[in-house]
Amino acid sequence: MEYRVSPRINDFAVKLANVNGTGSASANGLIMQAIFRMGIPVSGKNLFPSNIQGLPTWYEIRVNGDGHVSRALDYDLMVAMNAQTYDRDLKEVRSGGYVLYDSSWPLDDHLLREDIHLIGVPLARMCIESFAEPRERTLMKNIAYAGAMVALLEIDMAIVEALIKESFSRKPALLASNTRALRLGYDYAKEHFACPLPFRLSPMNANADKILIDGNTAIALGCLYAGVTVAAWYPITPATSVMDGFKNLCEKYRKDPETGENNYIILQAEDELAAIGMVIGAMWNGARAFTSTAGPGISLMNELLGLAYYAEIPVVVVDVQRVGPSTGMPTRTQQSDLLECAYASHGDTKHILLLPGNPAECFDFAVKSFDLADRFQTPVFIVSDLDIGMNDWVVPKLDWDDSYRPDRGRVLTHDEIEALPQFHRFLGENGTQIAPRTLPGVHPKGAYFTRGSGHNKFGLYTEIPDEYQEVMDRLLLKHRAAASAVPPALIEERRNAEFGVITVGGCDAAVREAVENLAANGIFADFMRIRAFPFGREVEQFIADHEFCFVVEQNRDSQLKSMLILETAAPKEKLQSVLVYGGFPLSARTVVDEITRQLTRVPQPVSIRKGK
Amino acid sequence: MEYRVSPRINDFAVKLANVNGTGSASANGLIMQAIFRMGIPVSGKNLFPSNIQGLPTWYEIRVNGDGHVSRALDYDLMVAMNAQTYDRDLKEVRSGGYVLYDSSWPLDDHLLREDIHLIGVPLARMCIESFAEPRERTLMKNIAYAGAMVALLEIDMAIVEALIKESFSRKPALLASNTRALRLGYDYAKEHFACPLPFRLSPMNANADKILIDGNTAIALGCLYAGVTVAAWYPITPATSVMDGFKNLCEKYRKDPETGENNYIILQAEDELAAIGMVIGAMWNGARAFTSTAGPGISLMNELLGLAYYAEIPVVVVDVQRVGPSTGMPTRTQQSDLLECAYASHGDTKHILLLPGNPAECFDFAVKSFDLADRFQTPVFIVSDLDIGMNDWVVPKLDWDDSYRPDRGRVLTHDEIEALPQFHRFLGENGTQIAPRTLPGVHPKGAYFTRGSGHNKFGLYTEIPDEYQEVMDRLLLKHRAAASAVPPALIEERRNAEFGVITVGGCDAAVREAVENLAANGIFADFMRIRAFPFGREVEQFIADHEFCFVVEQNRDSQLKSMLILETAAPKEKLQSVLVYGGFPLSARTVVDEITRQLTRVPQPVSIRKGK
Amino acid sequence: MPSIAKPAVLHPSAQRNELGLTLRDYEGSMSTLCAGCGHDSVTAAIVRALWELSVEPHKLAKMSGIGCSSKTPAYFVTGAHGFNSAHGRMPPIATGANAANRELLYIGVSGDGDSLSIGLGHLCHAIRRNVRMVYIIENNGVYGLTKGQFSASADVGTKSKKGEANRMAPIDPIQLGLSLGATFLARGFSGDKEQLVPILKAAVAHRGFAIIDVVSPCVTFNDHTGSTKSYLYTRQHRIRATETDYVPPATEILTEISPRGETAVTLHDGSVVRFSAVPADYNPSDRLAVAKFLQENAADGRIVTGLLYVDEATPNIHEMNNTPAKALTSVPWSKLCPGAEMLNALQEEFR
Amino acid sequence: MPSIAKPAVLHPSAQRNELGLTLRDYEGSMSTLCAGCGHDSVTAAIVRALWELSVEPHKLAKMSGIGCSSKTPAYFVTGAHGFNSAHGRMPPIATGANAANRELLYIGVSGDGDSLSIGLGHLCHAIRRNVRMVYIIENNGVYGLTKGQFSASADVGTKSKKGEANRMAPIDPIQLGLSLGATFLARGFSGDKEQLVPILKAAVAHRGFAIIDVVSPCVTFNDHTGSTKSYLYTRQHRIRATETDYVPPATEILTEISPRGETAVTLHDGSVVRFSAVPADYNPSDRLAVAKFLQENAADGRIVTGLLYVDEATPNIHEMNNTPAKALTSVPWSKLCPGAEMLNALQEEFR
Ligand SMILES: Cc1ncc(C[n+]2csc(CCOP(=O)(O)OP(=O)(O)O)c2C)c(N)n1
Ligand SMILES: Cc1ncc(C[n+]2csc(CCOP(=O)(O)OP(=O)(O)O)c2C)c(N)n1
Ligand code: SF4
Ligand code: SF4
Ligand SMILES: [Mg+2]
Ligand SMILES: [Mg+2]
Repeated sequence: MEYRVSPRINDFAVKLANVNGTGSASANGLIMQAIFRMGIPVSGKNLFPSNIQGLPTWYEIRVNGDGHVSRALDYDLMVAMNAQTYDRDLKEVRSGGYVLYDSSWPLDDHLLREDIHLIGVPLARMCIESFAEPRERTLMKNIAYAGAMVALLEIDMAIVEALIKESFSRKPALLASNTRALRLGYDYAKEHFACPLPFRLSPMNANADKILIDGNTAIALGCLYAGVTVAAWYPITPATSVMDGFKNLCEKYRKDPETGENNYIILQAEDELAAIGMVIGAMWNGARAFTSTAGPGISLMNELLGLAYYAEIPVVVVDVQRVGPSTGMPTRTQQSDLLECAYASHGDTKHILLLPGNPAECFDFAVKSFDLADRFQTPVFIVSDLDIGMNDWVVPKLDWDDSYRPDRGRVLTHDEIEALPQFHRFLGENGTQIAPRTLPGVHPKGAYFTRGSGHNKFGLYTEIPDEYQEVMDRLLLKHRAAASAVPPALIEERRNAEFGVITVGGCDAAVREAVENLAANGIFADFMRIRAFPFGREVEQFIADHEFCFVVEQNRDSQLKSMLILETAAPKEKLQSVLVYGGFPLSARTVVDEITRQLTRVPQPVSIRKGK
Repeated sequence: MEYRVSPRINDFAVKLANVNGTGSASANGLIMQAIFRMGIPVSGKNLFPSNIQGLPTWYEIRVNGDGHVSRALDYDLMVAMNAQTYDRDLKEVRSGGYVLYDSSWPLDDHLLREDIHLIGVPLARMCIESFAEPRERTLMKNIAYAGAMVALLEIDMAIVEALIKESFSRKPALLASNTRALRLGYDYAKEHFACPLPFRLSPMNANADKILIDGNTAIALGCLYAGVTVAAWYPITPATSVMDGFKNLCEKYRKDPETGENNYIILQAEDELAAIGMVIGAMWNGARAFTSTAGPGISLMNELLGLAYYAEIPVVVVDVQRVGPSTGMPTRTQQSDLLECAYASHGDTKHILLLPGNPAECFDFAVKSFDLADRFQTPVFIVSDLDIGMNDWVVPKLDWDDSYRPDRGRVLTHDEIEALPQFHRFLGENGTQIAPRTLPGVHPKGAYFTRGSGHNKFGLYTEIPDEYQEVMDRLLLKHRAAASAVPPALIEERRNAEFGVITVGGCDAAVREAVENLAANGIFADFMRIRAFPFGREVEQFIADHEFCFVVEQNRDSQLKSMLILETAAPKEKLQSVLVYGGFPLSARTVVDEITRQLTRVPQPVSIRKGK
Repeated sequence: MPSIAKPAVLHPSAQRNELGLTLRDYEGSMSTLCAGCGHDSVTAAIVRALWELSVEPHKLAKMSGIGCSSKTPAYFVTGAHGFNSAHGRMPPIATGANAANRELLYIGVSGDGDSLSIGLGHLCHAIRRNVRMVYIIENNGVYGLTKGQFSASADVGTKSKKGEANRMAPIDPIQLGLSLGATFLARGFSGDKEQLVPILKAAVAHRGFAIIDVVSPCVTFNDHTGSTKSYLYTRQHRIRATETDYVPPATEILTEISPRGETAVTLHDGSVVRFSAVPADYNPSDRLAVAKFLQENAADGRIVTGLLYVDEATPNIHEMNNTPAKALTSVPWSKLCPGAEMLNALQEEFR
Repeated sequence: MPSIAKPAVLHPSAQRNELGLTLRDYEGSMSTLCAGCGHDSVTAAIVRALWELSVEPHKLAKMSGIGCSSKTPAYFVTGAHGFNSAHGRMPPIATGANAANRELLYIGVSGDGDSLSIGLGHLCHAIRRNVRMVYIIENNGVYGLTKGQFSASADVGTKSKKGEANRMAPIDPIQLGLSLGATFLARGFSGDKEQLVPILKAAVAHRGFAIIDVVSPCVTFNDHTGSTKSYLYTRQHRIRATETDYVPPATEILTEISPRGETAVTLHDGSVVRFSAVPADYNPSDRLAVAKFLQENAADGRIVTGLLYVDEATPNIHEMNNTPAKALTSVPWSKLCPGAEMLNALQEEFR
């Protein structure tokens, strides 16, 4: 089944099959960025192995003038640079599509398909002839195929050359060889093939106020702008680039221009238990601090997350979700830590989750997370995923309001403490569930004893049932109160909608596209993307307003649906799962197929699984 | 409101208020055990602080000829041995009740209540006169008040003396002083007060085939009988006595009579992460192994539990629940780790839980847990609680069938492997979801690579979506298949029942009593105690058969109810929570009150909380 | 961690320190530990040292994990902030706290279970980071709060109350610290406050991570014959290897240093630690020699106490990270947030 | 951990060992590590040592954590059982495995991140338990798999690829092991298989926990100028402090021991480790002397390699726990379950 009618301009998908560690990433990024600069909606998805060098890796580019750029499932052009995977790769080319391969060596006969076109470019041979160093020869092959693509797809050569210049402005030798390699490929293609191909690019103006950014960098930027001074982490894919990004930003923007001192500290902890401990210590002391991790790290942080919850210490944890359980597939995407994060730790706990759907929200929610953590004195999770975190997305340029000041919540000042007859740590204030806190060192009367053991509202140790319950009950009300402070669900309604489609996180683009495609086929649905937990009234209302809703998410166990069932008044019969959890970014077609399939049966709460 | 009409014989409650670390525990246990030996239904609840010496501690004894021995909320007799808590303690005496206190010092006037009777026994003075050593003087006060109780309640003196003799058979000096102290109290009471009190004991024959045992010891015994050879743990209240018990048993029953060698190994790990790791290693190798812990330990084990789930390694974890979150109240009871255990670890995971309701089931379920873990090659939790684990319960004598042999599940023998063309680790067999495994060292062809990273059904590393999903889907089906292998819910139906009452774990006795009391008041309900997860068909059927059900549990967040909502087809509107989570063992009266209160309103899913 | 109000009777010696505070002002709520527990004596030494140093109570952060020992921060300086955290996790929490606000004084109190088992990895890494804090291990060879299991500091052959002998090699925090590059290492005995107080004072003045391992007998579970962590055994086997004297910065010039050829180490704030009665050519700055001294004594069954090793040269966590001298929590907003214009500019990179 | 089928070309030297197996039979699937990675050389040394020792492949359990190094068990002895577990948790998993079945040979392969950061506490406690196993740390000073962060073994001053200098003191597993009572300590260099193979063989024969710290350069992230864990730096700064020769039990009597006044240590199974070319009066059984030797060399910037310390006297985990000589998994049911009658009898206690 085909859901889009392909005009040949600005509507196609390319897949590049490479070997990792051979430098293909920069060539692929170059193409993607050039298309972006041409003003055309584009996406790039990196499907890489959990390995440093030598294994298959893919990069997928989808171009679509209407802005539909969720992952494609078959390709107009396959740049097949990995002989090891020719087999798989060639199968994914759509009928009538093209394969660009290195013709330095002949293709195996068994790979040939009647219905696809071969474009052989002798990349290795050309590079051996043009470059001396072995490493250079390998690297330049990538730029050479990029050059061929420039010709074949009518990528703006001036833009590509400008990008190369920017990259190597301070390395003239590299600039020269890159330019040469680019031309090699370009010229060869021009000379030997009819350029452009029947599908091609044409400049647009869709990206004027857009940027190309990955979610992890955006989170780092948000943390910088939110005023983070302490960060603690333990390296883990796919969260590592959050902290790498934060460090780069700090080096640029947080070195005191007068003294040269660092107005920040980044602690590479010995493990995730330590990382969350450091954040707890820092935020207890009044700093803004965060840690970034992935599923295994969240598992390890469980105990201390309960401490922070119960002792009411603000904490920000970034979880860039990968495929679990256990080590799972560290370089693949899922939303499968939702339950783990929402209810982390033993005993009764509930945490605030922010669920960005793209890098722009990553920035906003990162800033927001600190305000919420400080206001509600509790752990706040930014639950992102690998697709958002590590792939470049085209998003609106980020905005900043200079009047922003951190919401530190109820932190008593020196004078406020001075004015108190006595300070009691856990007394809800003015009918709210929030108990003002003090920071160490501010005022002698502000001193109190923080503990994870049973305490009463005065902050004193207790083992008395009523006193214990009183504090626990306030914590529950406090959590509920956060529902109106977190980012509301994003809802898009359309005329004649018959049902709702609910989703989360990195599924956003694909589900949105799917809903439009369904509409094009005469099936009308409203769209809601959950952006936080606890759920606001609008979530409940949306479900109430629809006869039934699909919940599309990337995990096996319907984790978002489970939370909706438990934490709203919605009858569970109204929610139907669409589950796709193989680890690749979601594609609209999968969603359309599944929803269509389920619609052809009587709606009932059945979970449907799909392998791609 | 009063739910029981008190006959004066074998129906009363006593509370003993002591200072911990002063040796009161053995005196209190002595009384409890003597009543048990008199053939009378009895319960003893120890309410102790998280402290070694010097803080208030209480022991509650309830006697009831009809076998209703859940915790009482007020007392016929208060043995008030702690001046520090006189205030609280005297308030808990029921009108017309009695207080036994140490009259060596006068009582403060403000403590006096018109409606209660004082029994002053000069315990300290008598002990100072009779004993020389300071430590002995302290200890013997306890035995002296026990002596007074013997007189006041008509405890069988011969039984008490026999018990003391058993305890001190090898310490004649202690035997003498204990006997002396006992007599001191007894004689004083006989001489100065009208003995017995208007409520008293009278021998019965209810305990002929019963024993008095705590759940932790029973679990230890189950582990011994199930053939455990490796145990790993990290000390934590209230789970420590599981391993203490196991060690004692091993020293007696597992030292090889011929060689003197230990046919077991108990590893005190450096932390809970290590403890679960050791169990994983041992069970991977084919031993039966377990660890015992409490909430904080479960939190720390999260990551490795996911590994065991995904790599399909049998594991048995005993969680004796205490009050969370965080350190919480380590010496108080709750059922608040249900969600944490059921879904432990990041990613999609579901674990098997066994939920004993008394020490007899602790024994049975401990044995069963290994069969299930081995059969389903997955973690199995025995989720007990402090009330079951650390208090002595009267239960039917434990039974053992000598024809029992461990169900090791599909472990291939040397010859079976030999007969295979090739071994593949994760291929479900004969239409079941269980994949036969091999043990290291058995046969060269049985070797395979265990990993927590993505793997396909052949056991090979994979990052391919379909291959990954295939294994994950089988794991889900495997989990579902366990539903018919776990202990079914315990259901008790009665004529004219209008609704159901569902509960779990240590709530058993109180909820059962509550249901009977309700019936006595003309409110008829059926009873179901959930004994395992995944839930069997009977659970679903029970809910389906009732217009609505109360779910009684000791936690704030309706954890059992949440699981019932998520994991059965039951509409959530049918389930109403009764939540009691202050940390003391549940009492029937609280349950009756709450259910009655909720019944007077239109049934709707509202969570009601109660402080005691 | 239960805390019971103390009767408001005035302390006999109402002597006042520089801040005008009495010893009583440095006490905490009444201890709920067992009568005679070594930990209470350590508490008393801490009270005395802080009083003598005139530490401002609310500028003190008392950190701990979980255990009897970890309860003790409740028993000193009520006017200080306390954080009784989770079992074994105090080092990272203190590290984070210190990173955020270096202007407070951090005193951590832990146990041998807390620090040498569940928290061992964290302790080692806090040593490497040279977090500026006093880190006290109240070492009793057992897990007190969970009723007497052997801890990782139990000696080979030491007997439990039930008579069982430990067979695994003990972890000696001092030897461990030496192997990891720790910068301040001392061992005390809860029964010797006189020795402990100056060590505590020097530790407070130290620029980095100061470990004080205090043998602190558990009267309830590990004070019997056969135990190598009992009062009696410790008294019989310990040697006061070094005697130290802490000379505060102000008095520095007035005090005659090394009148009898003593060793002295000047701390970064100008205060001086004077070593007296040390073994011949004992050099508290010579890592190798100290290790040798310790191991030889350990081999002979002697428990070496005293301030054993000081290294004032290694940079601490803040020096390694080039942070300002003031707390990071005091950096003004204007220096933290680059602002809208900069955001605009830096996004050029993302085009 | 991706594994790729190897082309079925016969190994050139098809020499057979006692079991009739060729070197090729001890290989694993093709490595997916970076070309030139030190870890692959360690793999080759393991293959050779196990082949020479004629270890039965399926009696071998290969244990690891997570990291590039931890992937390597896939690359040797396909016929052995492997367990690639979780980051840092291999020591307890191996301990449990060993507790259950002492009859297998356990070889653990870990990285410096895996063992010295997240798994440090476990490593230290596995040392104390003296779990009988070979524990290899493929030490490259960085986290390879997560792309080049400093690990806890990074030396002070060593530079990252970006030029950043590490400032925290390194953890040297050997010095750490010495301070904890480890019973077998060696350091190798991935570039020197000749030295490594006999060390591996001795480690296999050792009765307890045998640590082999192997400097194993990461060509992708830590092989540049400025790194102290590069091939070049290691070649320039290492000294082969001891040369060892492993003499299997059967040949013992035939071999002339210490012809040139060499030191020799007899292992519990009767095999002998002969030390040659050692420094004057180097005694591999003298913990103190070894520590001193190491620290002096470290201070001078020398990387000491060789089998450095052996203690065959300390009991291992099974000896400490008085278990039978055979695997606990082989104890018959009749000895495990006390039976109905006994259950009946023992319940008298519960009345
Ligand atoms: C995660 C976790 N595991 C176990 C415990 C139980 N626990 C409390 S204190 C303690 C040991 C305390 O020993 P130590 O640190 O030596 O202190 P001591 O009581 O001897 O002073 C343990 C195991 C806990 N609180 N948390
Ligand atoms: C709990 C957890 N945290 C983090 C990671 C990510 N991670 C994988 S390997 C690794 C470090 C590996 O370093 P090392 O042990 O030195 O091995 P190398 O790759 O250098 O050989 C880390 C941090 C993980 N897998 N699990
Ligand atoms: S149990 Fe031991 S460590 Fe704990 S308070 Fe008592 S004496 Fe002190
Ligand atoms: S990244 Fe480093 S450690 Fe990992 S395989 Fe490559 S060279 Fe080896
Ligand atoms: Mg201790
Ligand atoms: Mg490494």
